[in-house]
Amino acid sequence: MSKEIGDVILDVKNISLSFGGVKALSDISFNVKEHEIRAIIGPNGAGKSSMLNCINGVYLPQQGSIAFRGQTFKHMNSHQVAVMGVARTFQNLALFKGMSVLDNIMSGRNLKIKSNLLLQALRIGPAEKEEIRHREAVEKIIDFLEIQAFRKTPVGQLPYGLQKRVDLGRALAMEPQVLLLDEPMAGMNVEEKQDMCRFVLDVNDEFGTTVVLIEHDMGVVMDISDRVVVLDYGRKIGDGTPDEVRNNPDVIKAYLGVEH
Amino acid sequence: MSDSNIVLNVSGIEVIYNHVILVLKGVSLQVPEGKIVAILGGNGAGKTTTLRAISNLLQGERGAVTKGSIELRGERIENLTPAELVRRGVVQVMEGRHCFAHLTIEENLMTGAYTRSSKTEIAANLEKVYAYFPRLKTRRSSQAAYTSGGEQQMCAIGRALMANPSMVLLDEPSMGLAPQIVEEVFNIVQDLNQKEKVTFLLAEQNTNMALRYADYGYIMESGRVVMDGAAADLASNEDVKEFYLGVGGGERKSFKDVKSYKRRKRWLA
Amino acid sequence: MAFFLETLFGGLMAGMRYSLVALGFVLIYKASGVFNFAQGAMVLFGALAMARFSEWIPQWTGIQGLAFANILAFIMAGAVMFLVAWLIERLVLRHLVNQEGATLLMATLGIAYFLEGLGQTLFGSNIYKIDIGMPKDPVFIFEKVFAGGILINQEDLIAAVIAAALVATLSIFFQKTSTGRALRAVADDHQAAQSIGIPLNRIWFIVWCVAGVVALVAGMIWGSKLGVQFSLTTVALRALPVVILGGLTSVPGAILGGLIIGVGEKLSEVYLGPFVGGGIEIWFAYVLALGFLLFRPQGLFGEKIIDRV
Amino acid sequence: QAKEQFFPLLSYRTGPYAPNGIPWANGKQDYIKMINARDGGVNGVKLTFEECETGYATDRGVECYERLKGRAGVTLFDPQSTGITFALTEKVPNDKIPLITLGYGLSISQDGQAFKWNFPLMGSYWTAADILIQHIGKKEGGLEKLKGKKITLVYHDSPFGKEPIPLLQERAKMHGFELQMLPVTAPGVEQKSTWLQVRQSKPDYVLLWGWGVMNSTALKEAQATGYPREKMYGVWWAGAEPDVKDVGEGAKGYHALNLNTSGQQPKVIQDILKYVHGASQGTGPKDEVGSVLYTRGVIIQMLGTEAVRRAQERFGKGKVMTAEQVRWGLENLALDQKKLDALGFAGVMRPLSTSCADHMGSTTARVQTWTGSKWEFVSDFIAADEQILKPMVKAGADKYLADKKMTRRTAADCQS
Amino acid sequence: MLYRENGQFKTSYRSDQQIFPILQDRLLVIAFLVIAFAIVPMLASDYFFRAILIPFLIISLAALGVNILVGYCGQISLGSGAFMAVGAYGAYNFFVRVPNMPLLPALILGGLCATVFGIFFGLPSLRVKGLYLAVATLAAQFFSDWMFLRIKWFTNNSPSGSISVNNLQVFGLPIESAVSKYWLCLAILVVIALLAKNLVRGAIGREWMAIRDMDVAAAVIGIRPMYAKLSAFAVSSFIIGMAGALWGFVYLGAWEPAAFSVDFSFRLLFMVIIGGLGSILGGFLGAAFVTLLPIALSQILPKLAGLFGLEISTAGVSHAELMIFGGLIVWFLIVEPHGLAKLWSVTKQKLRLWPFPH
Ligand SMILES: Nc1ncnc2c1ncn2[C@@H]1O[C@H](COP(=O)(O)OP(=O)(O)OP(=O)(O)O)[C@@H](O)[C@H]1O
Ligand SMILES: Nc1ncnc2c1ncn2[C@@H]1O[C@H](COP(=O)(O)OP(=O)(O)OP(=O)(O)O)[C@@H](O)[C@H]1O
Ligand SMILES: CC(C)C[C@H](N)C(=O)O
Ligand SMILES: [Mg+2]
Ligand SMILES: [Mg+2]
Repeated sequence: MSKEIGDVILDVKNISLSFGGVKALSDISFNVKEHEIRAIIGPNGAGKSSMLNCINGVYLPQQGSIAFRGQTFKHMNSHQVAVMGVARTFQNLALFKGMSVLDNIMSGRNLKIKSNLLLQALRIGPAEKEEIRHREAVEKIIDFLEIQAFRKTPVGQLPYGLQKRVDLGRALAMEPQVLLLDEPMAGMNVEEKQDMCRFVLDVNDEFGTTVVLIEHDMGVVMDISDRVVVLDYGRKIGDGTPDEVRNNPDVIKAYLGVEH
Repeated sequence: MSDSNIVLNVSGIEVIYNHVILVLKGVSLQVPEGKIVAILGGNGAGKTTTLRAISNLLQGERGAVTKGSIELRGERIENLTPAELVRRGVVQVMEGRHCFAHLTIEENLMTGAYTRSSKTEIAANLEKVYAYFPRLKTRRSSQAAYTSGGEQQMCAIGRALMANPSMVLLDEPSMGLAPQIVEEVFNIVQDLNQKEKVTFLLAEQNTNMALRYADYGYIMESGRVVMDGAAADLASNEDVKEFYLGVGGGERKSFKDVKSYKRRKRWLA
Repeated sequence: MAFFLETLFGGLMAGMRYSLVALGFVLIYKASGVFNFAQGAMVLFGALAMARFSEWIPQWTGIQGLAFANILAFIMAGAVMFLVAWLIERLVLRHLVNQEGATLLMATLGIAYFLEGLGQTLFGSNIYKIDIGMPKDPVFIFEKVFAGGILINQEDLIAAVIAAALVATLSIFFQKTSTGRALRAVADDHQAAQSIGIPLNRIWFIVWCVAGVVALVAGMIWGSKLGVQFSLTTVALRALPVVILGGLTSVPGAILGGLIIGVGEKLSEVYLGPFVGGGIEIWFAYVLALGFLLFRPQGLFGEKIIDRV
Repeated sequence: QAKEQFFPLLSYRTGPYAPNGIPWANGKQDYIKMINARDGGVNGVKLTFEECETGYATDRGVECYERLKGRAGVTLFDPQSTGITFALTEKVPNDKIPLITLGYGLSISQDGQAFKWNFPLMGSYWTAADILIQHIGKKEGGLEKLKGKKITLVYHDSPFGKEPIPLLQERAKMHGFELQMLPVTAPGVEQKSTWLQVRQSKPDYVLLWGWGVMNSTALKEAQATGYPREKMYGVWWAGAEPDVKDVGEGAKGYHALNLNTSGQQPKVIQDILKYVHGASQGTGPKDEVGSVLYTRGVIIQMLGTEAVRRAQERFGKGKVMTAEQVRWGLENLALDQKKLDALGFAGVMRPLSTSCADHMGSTTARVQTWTGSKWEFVSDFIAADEQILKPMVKAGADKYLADKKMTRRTAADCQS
Repeated sequence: MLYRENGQFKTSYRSDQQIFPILQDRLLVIAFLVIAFAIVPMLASDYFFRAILIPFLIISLAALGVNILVGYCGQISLGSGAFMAVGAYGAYNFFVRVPNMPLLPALILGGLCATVFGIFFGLPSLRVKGLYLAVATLAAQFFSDWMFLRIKWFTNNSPSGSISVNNLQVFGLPIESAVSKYWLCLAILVVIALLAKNLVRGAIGREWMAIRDMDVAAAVIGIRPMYAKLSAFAVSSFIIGMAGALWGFVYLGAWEPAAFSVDFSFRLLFMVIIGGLGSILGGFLGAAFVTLLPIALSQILPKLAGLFGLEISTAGVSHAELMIFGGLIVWFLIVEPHGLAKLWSVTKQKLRLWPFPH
């Protein structure tokens, strides 16, 4: 499998973040290159999700900066990040509970919708065409994720695993350049994890989307990622290819344990 | 299974959500005293629903058991409140953590001891939980909502242990936990099971782990039990291997190489 | 200066009376996450019961003593409030476990209508009197310092003391007892609370009883001031800015919020009102509360609103 | 088809204003029952009624109106609320049903040439304000003594409370007194700041323009801030038993206007006790019969009944009158003392006669004071000063007509 | 058996995205409109129009507006009465001050006044949430009550502060008769409901719901909370303002601020909750429940009592009415916490399965 790993697309420099007394992140730097699958691992409470939250502009780090395609930001702003093409899934499911699967995924395309309020209210000509165009794109994603049967079900009623899939669908709908995935495979059995891996790999292959992935299943991480960052209590203790990381003594001590 | 020491006997239950969505279509299972029983199955199979039915937490989800019976040590329990069940020693750890967001970790744990009255016992239990999960101790005064996903999972499990249960219903305990913690959680389960004779019924996606620690397993699929047997037997079943353990045909397949095409499960045929 | 002080005191006292009503909201919100719309109706119901019982008791027993009638009436009204709490738990809350805030809010609205109807059916819709011997005439202090002295209202002062005592007791109850902790747990997550063995039914019954008694006390004090009739329900509207300013979940917040709102609205009406034609105090109270919220969206002492992903 | 003259009764027996609404509504009902029992109706036409609960809310009042206006033999409406009156004022010309608003409503509707269907019988808020100022003036020893005095109006912050303001301003200009206005937000349960302001500005008199709980609260706050009740003068809606009953001693010395006497002595009340309560047909408790608002209800119902009788004189005795015919009756009421005596209203009220130009009929009221346990009159009937009122009413009515692009009724229309 | 969607295959997204994708629903709605526009006017009595249908239509319109804000965007508001008042007074001022102002533009301008007011009082929603916001919006309510009582200009210097309108015309046709008023309200309601439905099922609707369900996640997918919230306030207060103008112009004819009191705000909120948050149909059902039920009760109860030989006084009836109304609210919530609209859809779902239970 040949894949062109490109230039650095996302460069995290010296990020520190603390909440009151808790230092969630201290002086973290790492980068993500175009088209790669970059994993972030670490024990619970290491600061992985917080890292994504900083990139997304949900948290404002006290120190450090983040560069996207060479453009450096002190603080990210959620809207801006979305416009730049960064999408995200959530560890604790942040779906829009009252909406159907279709609407949830459609909402991922809202940034691309151009008609104004009045046109939308009248729903004539261009507004309707636009709606249909986006619907087509979303249907592709729905097919891809194999959730056709649940299209019109309110997401709140879906079992956990399918909700995770919808979450991914919503992120994909943004046609992102960078996709941040926070434990997308938690609560799934092997079969379902395989499906999920296939989705991630396909997206990565077909659209060249860069993927940043947090996952606790080492099998998955080691199999599909190109490079891995390891965090522990807010510090970075390892960075490199899966093999390098697997053999890094600090990482073994802090996270993997002896067995793996 | 010998039915002499069955603590929990679920027979033929049907569960309907919202008066229209039929989810469990006649599920029966038995949990013997002092054993660990696992319910396995894919997303939406009905594992959570089964556990909710047992612990009587369906009402809040607008679900109801419409057929069948559930017995705890010979007593019908369908009409007990969850609180009464806890007093009988049955505690559920809910899927998705459900920590009390505004309470600190320690307060969360303390509410778990609501049914306990002895101060010394509570203090001892608290120490035990902290010993099991040292991470919780360091975060004890942080509001639960502001702890990481894994910390919340530990908190939820610890909170259930505070009630000194004789039977625990664990819903996806390993979700979101780092591998060593998963290992630890299962060790704790084993520990409690062996030392304190706590019975466990656990719903798990991590089949590998579950079958390693459980005595007996049920596999559910779309609201039915499709297979059951001793854990060891299940672990060597071809289908189970392929679909739940990811080691079909001998070697473990890399996640990178899975094909879109998959064999159909035998029981679906 | 003297007038300023008078207004200030007046505001503080009025604020304490609002706090009494606000407290009822806080209690139920804190303990079950329900915004209790029926609080105003409960105040009316309690006051009606108290007023009518104290009127009927001398007739029934033939004993004329004011104190006797009042104490007995208070006890009987309290019992009625307990009964109401029990019914509410049985017939309403029990069936709405784990539902969203809006649903529960609506349910309390249904309760409010029901209590308004029932209260007026049982006790009448005329104006009734609660006479607990509150001194009505003003006293003046600092007469040496200021000409005419500063007017203090003894009735208000007593009300304020009662409110403060209630708040102190309830704060201790919430912070220090395991029931208090259980109540807060229930407010966060009904289902999880059930799953660890907290008996929702009992908890709710207790809270509604406490809220019922608080409503009764509020009804008694307001009723002795205003006379007991339907308009008592509208004092709830006066208490709302107090609740949000202090924080929906904070018992001491209800007091502090009350003081701020009371002072703020009286000063504004007296000093700003004349320039714009008066009648501004009610919206001023809300705008004041809103102003505070812009800086602390959860109110002064409210628990932080958590949104995490 | 039985001959029945139907009276729709809009009332409020629940809600914030119920304590005042109940005796009022009871008086109306009892009078109807009494007329039927004693006289067998009006020249053989039975009076019927149906009550409709408005809760003092405008939209419910409109609903009641729409529901009852189409009934056979419908006579007239008395909405018991200024808010509902405003809404119905726009509707009655189309439906051709008269609206009587005894002592409330739109002051300018006294001008019958502009307001064909409105009848603010016996008084409006302008006359009330005028009478109060006259009384105060007399007490001071002449209206000119009011110069430099300070009068504070504490009013219900609604059109009802604001109605008297133009007249008071006019009077203030004339006599040189200072007018302070303090609005109280409805329903008026919180008046601390109002009364602190009163305490600060120490007015010579306070006029109380309240309704419902606002009145008793005002009296209690006045007591709490030490403002002498003797210097407080209420409008006739602030001078009934529910306003002072639970204040008791605290309201002692408080004055209020009254349009009618109260008590159980008048013959009409005795008749009600005899024919209605005697037959266990009474609407409310017996001891409430003859209270201020109850008696006012009786008067209103009597005026309606007499309008029917008057109309029958012209359009046919013993027939059921249409609302339009009743309107004529209302416009041509001529209740002199003799008639009033015959009706059993001797001493209860003053004679009253209406015309096309004057839909009010008479503009007198008395001042009463609360002794701590009952109301006692302290003045004779005082008439409002037509000199001042007439031009104001006319100007107001003209503006109303101009805004609406309507014209005055012609002399011919007045005859019809 | 009648209500089945099988056999109806959608061949294009366009047809799947229709307002009512299921044929039976479509027919039902068309039938409903035909009945409402053509058949009802032939049957209903004057009372029915003036006292029931017209207020019901106007309140439904207001409930629709409230539902956009509360149900779709999740911003609980108790300021709806104020928005109605601003709409009514705004329209009034355009109507009487601008010479020859036609009615419809005046109503729309009234709505726009409400929009401005709504956006202004919506600003706190950027920081304040949930019940805190709900209570805070009461500031708008009490402020508008005060403003229209105190500032004479708004009431065209009427001494009592009460105002009235007459001589209403649309395209030269007088709006006097009950039927013409009914048609006017119905037409406005249908048009606005259609536009609103389009909005809520389109991109902006998804933005509102996203903000409602999970605002952090919404921000992360690029939805700007400020735009979403304020646009919801704008659209909702426009609709509510229109409703307010109609309430004043068409239903009451003359009004004072008390006609749009805080009670109204509360009632509107109840309607959308009991009807079903986030459902256009729910607004109608809720409006029907809250406005029509008390009227029905007040007429039925005495008759019912009469059947049993009891005589209840008016007061007794109104008290019983309160109790029954309260009891019914609770009962419906227990049956279906998500409101009448949900109850309806569950019923439909059952119908689809019928005669099988699941
Ligand atoms: N509250 C509810 N209302 C309606 N349907 C529900 C509800 N909860 C669950 N379901 C449905 O019941 C079925 C079984 O769900 P359940 O949560 O029991 O599955 P599960 O086996 O626990 O799956 P997972 O492993 O994903 O947690 C699913 O199809 C789901 O859509
Ligand atoms: N908003 C917050 N306020 C306070 N503390 C926080 C907040 N967010 C995160 N933390 C703390 O920061 C630390 C890192 O949390 P984070 O969620 O990033 O962990 P994680 O690596 O994602 O863990 P897990 O694998 O369990 O999800 C934790 O100890 C957590 O409690
Ligand atoms: C009608 C009256 C009794 C007075 C009342 N406040 C009103 O004018 O509305
Ligand atoms: Mg995490
Ligand atoms: Mg599950």
